[in-house]
Amino acid sequence: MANKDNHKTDIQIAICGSAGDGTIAAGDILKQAMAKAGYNVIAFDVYPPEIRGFGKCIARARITSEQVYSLKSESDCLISLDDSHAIPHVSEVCKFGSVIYDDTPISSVAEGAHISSHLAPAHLPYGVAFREISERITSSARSRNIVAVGYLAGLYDMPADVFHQVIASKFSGKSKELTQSVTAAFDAGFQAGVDTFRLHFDRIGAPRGRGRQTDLVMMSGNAATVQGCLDAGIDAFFGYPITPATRIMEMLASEMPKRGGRLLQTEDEISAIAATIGAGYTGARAATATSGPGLALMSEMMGLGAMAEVPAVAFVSQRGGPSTGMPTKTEQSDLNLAVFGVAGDGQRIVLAPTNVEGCYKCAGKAFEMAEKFQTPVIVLLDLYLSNRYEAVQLPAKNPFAADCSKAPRRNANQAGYSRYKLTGDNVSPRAVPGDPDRMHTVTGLEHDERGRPSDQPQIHQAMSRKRHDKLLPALKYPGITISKRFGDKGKVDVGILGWGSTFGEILEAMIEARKEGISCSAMKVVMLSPLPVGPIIEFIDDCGEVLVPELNYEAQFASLVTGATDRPVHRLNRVAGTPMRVGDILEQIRILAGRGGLLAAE
Amino acid sequence: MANKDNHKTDIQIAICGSAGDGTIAAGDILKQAMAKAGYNVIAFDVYPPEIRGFGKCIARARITSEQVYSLKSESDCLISLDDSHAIPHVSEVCKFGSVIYDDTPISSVAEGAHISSHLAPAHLPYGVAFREISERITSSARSRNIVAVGYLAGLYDMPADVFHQVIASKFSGKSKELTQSVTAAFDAGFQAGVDTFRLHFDRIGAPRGRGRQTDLVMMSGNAATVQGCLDAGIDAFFGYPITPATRIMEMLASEMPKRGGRLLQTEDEISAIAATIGAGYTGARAATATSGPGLALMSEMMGLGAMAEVPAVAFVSQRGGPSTGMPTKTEQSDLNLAVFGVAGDGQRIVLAPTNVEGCYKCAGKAFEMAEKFQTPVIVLLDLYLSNRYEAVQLPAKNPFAADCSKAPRRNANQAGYSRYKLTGDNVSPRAVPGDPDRMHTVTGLEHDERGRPSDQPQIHQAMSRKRHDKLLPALKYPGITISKRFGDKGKVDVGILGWGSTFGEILEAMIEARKEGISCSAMKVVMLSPLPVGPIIEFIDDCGEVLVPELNYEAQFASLVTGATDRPVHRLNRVAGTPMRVGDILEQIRILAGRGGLLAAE
Amino acid sequence: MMNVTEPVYLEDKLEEIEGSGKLAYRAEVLPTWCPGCGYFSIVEGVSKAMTELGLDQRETVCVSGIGCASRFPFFMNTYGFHSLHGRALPVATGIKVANDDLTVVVVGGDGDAFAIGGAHIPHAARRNVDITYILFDNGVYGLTKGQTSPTSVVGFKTTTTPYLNVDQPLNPLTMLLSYGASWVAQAYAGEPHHLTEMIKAAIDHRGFSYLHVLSPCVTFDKTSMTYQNLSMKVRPLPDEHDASDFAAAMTAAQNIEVPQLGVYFSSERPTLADGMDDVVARAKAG
Amino acid sequence: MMNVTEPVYLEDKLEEIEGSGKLAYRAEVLPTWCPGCGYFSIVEGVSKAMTELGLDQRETVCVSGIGCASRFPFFMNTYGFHSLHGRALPVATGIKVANDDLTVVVVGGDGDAFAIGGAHIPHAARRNVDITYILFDNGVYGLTKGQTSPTSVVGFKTTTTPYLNVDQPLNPLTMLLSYGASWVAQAYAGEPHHLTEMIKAAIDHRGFSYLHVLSPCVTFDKTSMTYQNLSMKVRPLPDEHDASDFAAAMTAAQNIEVPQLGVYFSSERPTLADGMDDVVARAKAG
Ligand SMILES: Cc1ncc(C[n+]2csc(CCOP(=O)(O)OP(=O)(O)O)c2C)c(N)n1
Ligand SMILES: Cc1ncc(C[n+]2csc(CCOP(=O)(O)OP(=O)(O)O)c2C)c(N)n1
Ligand code: SF4
Ligand code: SF4
Ligand SMILES: [Mg+2]
Ligand SMILES: [Mg+2]
Repeated sequence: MANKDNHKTDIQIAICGSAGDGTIAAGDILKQAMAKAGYNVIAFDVYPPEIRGFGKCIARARITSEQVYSLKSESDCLISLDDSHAIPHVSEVCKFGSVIYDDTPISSVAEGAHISSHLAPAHLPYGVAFREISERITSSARSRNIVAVGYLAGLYDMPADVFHQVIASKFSGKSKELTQSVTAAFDAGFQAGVDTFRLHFDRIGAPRGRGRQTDLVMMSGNAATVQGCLDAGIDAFFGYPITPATRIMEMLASEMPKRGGRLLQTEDEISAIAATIGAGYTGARAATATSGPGLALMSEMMGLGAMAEVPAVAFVSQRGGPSTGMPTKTEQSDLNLAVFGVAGDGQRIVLAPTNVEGCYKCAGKAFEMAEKFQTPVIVLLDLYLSNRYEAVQLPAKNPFAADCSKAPRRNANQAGYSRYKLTGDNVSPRAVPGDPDRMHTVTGLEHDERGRPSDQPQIHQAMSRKRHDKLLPALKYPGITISKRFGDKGKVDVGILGWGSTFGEILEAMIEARKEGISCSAMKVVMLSPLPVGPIIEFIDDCGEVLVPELNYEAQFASLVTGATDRPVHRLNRVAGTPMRVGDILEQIRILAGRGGLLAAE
Repeated sequence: MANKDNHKTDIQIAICGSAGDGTIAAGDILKQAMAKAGYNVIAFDVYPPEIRGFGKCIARARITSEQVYSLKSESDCLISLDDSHAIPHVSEVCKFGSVIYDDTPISSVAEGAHISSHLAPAHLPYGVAFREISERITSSARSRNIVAVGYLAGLYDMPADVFHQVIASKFSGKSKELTQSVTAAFDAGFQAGVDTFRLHFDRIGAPRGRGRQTDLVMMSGNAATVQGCLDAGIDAFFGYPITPATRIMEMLASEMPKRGGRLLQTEDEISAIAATIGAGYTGARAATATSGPGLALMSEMMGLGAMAEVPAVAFVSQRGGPSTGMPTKTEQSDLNLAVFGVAGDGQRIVLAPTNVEGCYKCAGKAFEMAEKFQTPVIVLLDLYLSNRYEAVQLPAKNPFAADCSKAPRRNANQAGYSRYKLTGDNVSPRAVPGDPDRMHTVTGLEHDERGRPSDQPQIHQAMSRKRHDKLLPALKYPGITISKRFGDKGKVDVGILGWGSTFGEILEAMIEARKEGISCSAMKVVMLSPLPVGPIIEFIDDCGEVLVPELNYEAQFASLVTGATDRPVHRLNRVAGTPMRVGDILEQIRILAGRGGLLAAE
Repeated sequence: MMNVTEPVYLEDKLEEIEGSGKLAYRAEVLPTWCPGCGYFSIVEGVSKAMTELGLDQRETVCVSGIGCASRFPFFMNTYGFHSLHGRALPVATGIKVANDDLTVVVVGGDGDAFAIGGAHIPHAARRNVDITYILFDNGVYGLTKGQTSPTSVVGFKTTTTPYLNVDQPLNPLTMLLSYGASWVAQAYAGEPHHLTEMIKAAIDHRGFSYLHVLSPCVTFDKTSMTYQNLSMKVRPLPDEHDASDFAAAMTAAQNIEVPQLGVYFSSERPTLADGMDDVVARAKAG
Repeated sequence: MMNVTEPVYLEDKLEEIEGSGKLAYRAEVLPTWCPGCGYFSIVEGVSKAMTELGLDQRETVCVSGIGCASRFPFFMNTYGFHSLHGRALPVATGIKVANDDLTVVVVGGDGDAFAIGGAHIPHAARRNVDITYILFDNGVYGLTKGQTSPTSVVGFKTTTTPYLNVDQPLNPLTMLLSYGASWVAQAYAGEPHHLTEMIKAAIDHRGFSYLHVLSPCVTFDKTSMTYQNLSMKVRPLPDEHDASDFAAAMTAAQNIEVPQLGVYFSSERPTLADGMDDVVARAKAG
């Protein structure tokens, strides 16, 4: 298949079924295998709402030979494990895309209940006897999802061996028989796929760069976050379950103890952050994880962290709001709470990674910064980023520094130790319990250098300045992207300013726009507090028009930027609970490129 | 004393002593009496930090014949009830100002411990035997504070009768003897004052407008807030003590039951706001009161109020922050938390009165708006406004409407009642428990018109818009000032944009600036959310330069304004824990007037 | 006493529900719980109890927090408030303070109540707020898919305790008694008839009534609080148990090996509303 | 048993403090409490206990919430964390989880603990976190100048209950026992010697020890928990009381008329740290 090599690959598979059908598991095997095969994969699963039952699941995976940044709004192939759920998604299958479904429904279904009657003329239908094959091979229908994956692999000429490896590792620990029967189910499906008459362009091209299979791993944003915590040497974790952050605690619960780390499921979010700060006070690296409602409850304690200057890391994965909102839908509407949700002038560092690799980086660096600047650090994720899978390559050697705390000088006069000493860099040498003769009390009351309560004007003024200024060097922190510009250099017609998970769609849109000859570039802002005002102003001033697409209603990031830069921007806001559509961004870019200065009109 | 009438009065008295000296009580009698006499009085007491002991108390009262808006940074007279505390305040006494002190210390004091040795040459010293007189008249030294007030009254030629009335009413309920001995102590002091040789300008002029004595009352911001609640017919109050909001609950605790209202001290702030929302859900008018730390804890529940669309009123009196901060010092640093401190796009109405009368208005209107727009309403006060006394005139007839709730139409189809119906004005007819056949469940989950949980994109989009748009008419709400411009009309060189208690100082500074021939005007913004963007833009565009003075470090209001208007403003921030100094604002105005467009330089 | 060792499947119950006429108190939508979830018996029991007590739906409010249990109000045809995780009691307290005529039934899960909501229970109980609190105890976090809860047993394996839970569980009955709850009882989802009787009595009680219902989570607990295990363990309170004897109740409640079903404690004392009426009276007397 | 019916005045104590050598554990600053406040005996007792136990100051942390009681850490010469109202226990839990070598003494007021902090006590107790919790119960909110607290008696007149408090107070002792605290005792600020002994025993106990200290607020309570009243009421626990008998402890704790001083309950069970060590062991065993 020589033609394979010079044939770019970009196919998106959607597997749709109900919670009971093993939909997510099927998607998991597919993306793991293709990543193993060296393809670039981005995947995002959609679960039913928190309450149990037989809700709809969709596993989507985009498999490409080139680097891409988001899922496509159209899929090239839809696999139906449950027609009632899959039928509404036929419309997302592109022209000449294929739809794979079970052609032997248990009972003769009602008129219109069968997916085949919903296909568009331009769709390629593949009816396969998943259930029958599964029953024949494994004497149970439960493996029909595996049969379906096998069929897909055969149909698209995917390498069977990587699938075998993934299945083996996935079922390691389970009985040998199970692994074998699952593998057999896969092979049966695979053969059926191979035997199917198919058109050339169904085949996939070669993976990107050769021989990289080994170091490419499929990881979700939450998993990468967990890996970052582990590599940064997290000592203690305190958390309370809440979608979509729960997985972070669950993964840490199985990994940390292996390394001697300690994890506690606390009674609520207030105690989770309180214990995190208590642990941080002793010099340990501690973290918690939650979502918007939990962060709201943590607000007061976050303020104590800022005032008492105690390191603490909080991972906050956003979901649809306000209030309990839409727990299983994605949104970027907790920015205001993360940046401004504190009583008084209680600043803190807020980082928002834009992709899975960024989750790893921000997680690890968050511990360094919390320690170095003696402050709470919020890492702001969202459901789309937490649950999204990308094929990533983690650095060969651990990139995170072990101890970044500024310790008191050995032979410094220990008698009057000043925990809150006013220093050149505004960071005070920090003693922790156990240190000899530097006993002191930290407090949420305003205090003098010794930590003694004080409400003297000049002290409050000086300490307010200290707490503010000490964070500014974070804008130059090494080893992490604070903000970054992509696309055309210099003056451009349109600039797109983005943050968080949406930046993937922004990049895709920018690339499209440039293909269309529009001069434009995009900037991602990873550090939301303190805000890199300088670079943002530079960027805005380089752009004829600036667009800020984000998944919230109140244009939270846009207002933050304008408030800090005095610069007007165009807002693009969607609250559909789903990722931003590349097409929607592109459309706005076209409009802005078509006619500048329609600002007044806005 | 014919000359009295055509003689303007503007004197500020400072009484300083320790908690045990009856300092605050003395100041109280003074301001009550002068208000009774028809003078315009602004007073602000400074207490020692929350923890008990013998901390310093200062009672300051500015007594004027014309309307003024803040205290002066210099006092015309200082009364020392405890030299150790008063000495540092000699410096605040103006040139030719008088210092009144006890000339018979119990024991011969140490070198420099007596205040007389700290006076400036231009100070007029009045040593009086407070203690001796008190002991002689009341056979106890406890009334020396009264003697001092009496002396002041005599010295300044104040009408003794109003003092007698105030003392009588103040001690009504106490024993007749007590009232008599206190009155006697006052008279003895008064006589001593009258007998003192004094310079003409110590005398005070006539009160402003005649015959208004009766309807002028001395009120603190907290008391006015309480009156507003009562006049609006508050049904239930739930609160948890916290300085400086505690007094609101304490006053309501004694007043509400007299009217059949119910008040509960809850176990914490979360339950306070939860119960407030529970009561609001039944159709009652309910409120809570707290400070920054409590508001932080209420953040999640406030979001529920926004999502479930339940009326609730929260009074938030700010104090020095972040965290426990400076509980007995004033600050305006909870604006971010009040406006942005919520998970998701959970908008609410935020009102910030600028003076005592405004506290009354905002308190009452908050209940109307909460009901009309089915939303939580935050009334943002601060310690300076809560504890500041002004001579105010409350409207003769109750200005607040009883029921502003949009009820379902009688003969509307009751079966499928839709609690969250999408209507023209975005406010849905609201049924409450007890209404026949309109059973429904309110929820913090996103929901359809019926209130059923839903995470459909179009529903979330529509409901997000509803929750946002329904609040906009609040910007035109009748009977309350949303924003207002003062001073020169049309284009001016300098504009001052302000909010909250600081606006008093802003007005004083503007008046001074205009006297100096600087063309300037000031605008107060009472509604902080939704923000009256139109009027603010108009104002900013009328001004060569705009100054935003506020008592916080992060320029919270300035950023809010710029973020919403794309307009740059100059920031003036102080966090001394004390009110902004008129002089500091004036100085900035001069600079801005002197040279425009130094914006870039900033 | 009839014992259920098999999960109760919704399908089997459907006609029974329709036939029962209890639909008056049931929303058109059927509960979205997993088939076999113990909660079905509770929603059953509550609607049955309401029917037999002849409660007025428009004067009845069901209040909940967040969790599988807390979905309850959506399945009832009364007024409902699905509030926040852990906050059902303070919300309900506000409702009763504002309108004492309403019958308020509060429901919640073990996590909702004893983890995040733990600060509120003592105060609702000591104030004797006139509400009925039905606690759905499945010993696990259901809605978030299977983490330990304050009532999970030591050794319980969950996603957050993959190496087994080491925290000693709480004893809700002794806790509620120590708080001063004026009515405390326990029931079991596997014994629907007794459950319904308890619910009736709980709603009947004037003051704060606490009903602890043991209810299996068939999806996330296959080992601990299963129908199998519970049905074997539970016993009725001995007939000689005197529900007016606080000390006796305390003693009975300390037996965690054998969960006993029935009314542990019942007493009459002024409710919060009574106290507030006194306050108003004193204030008006001046 | 020596009874103090007179407030203890700071002045009288000064030389005694200086003479005692206990200053090692005392910050230079003297407590800013009102003269006569019962808390002086507690800071006295703690420093005396620490001296006699020979604790290492640099390995000792005093954690508090907010309140008059919570000012405590500022008056000690150990490491200290003056945290937030109601949050001392979770902060202390974090400290112990991160560094089990530290001796952690948590202090707080009745409001700090049983009002806003109520959700945390059951969990610190059931997990048997190895800390000492000294509760300063003055039955009132001192720092905010005199409002009712969860332990205020019915009929108590305060600024928030001008027409008298109607809420039944909580019984901290039965509550802590029901939570599974492994050590529970009661002392009285008016009996400094016994108080000091109790503090020593509490710190000595391995696991969660709860010491309830009755301590008059001389400024905001002139009628209820005064030295006068308490000194007349308090009695020692009967000699025959068996602190290993949980039921007996529960029974003794139910006597609210006569506050009994001494150790109600004491038992040994694995601490949270022990449990976490097991988890690590199981994890490494794989
Ligand atoms: C503030 C907050 N924290 C966490 C959550 C996530 N959450 C929802 S339900 C739940 C616990 C459910 O357990 P339980 O209360 O026992 O009810 P069950 O589902 O078992 O009936 C949690 C942690 C939330 N919704 N809000
Ligand atoms: C979140 C929050 N709410 C309220 C307060 C105000 N506050 C400080 S101490 C206190 C209660 C003090 O009573 P207690 O806990 O009994 O301690 P005590 O002063 O009596 O020793 C309150 C309500 C606060 N600091 N923080
Ligand atoms: S998860 Fe458990 S508790 Fe929730 S509905 Fe299913 S069985 Fe019931
Ligand atoms: S107010 Fe009461 S508790 Fe606080 S220091 Fe004074 S006496 Fe002690
Ligand atoms: Mg549960
Ligand atoms: Mg107290």
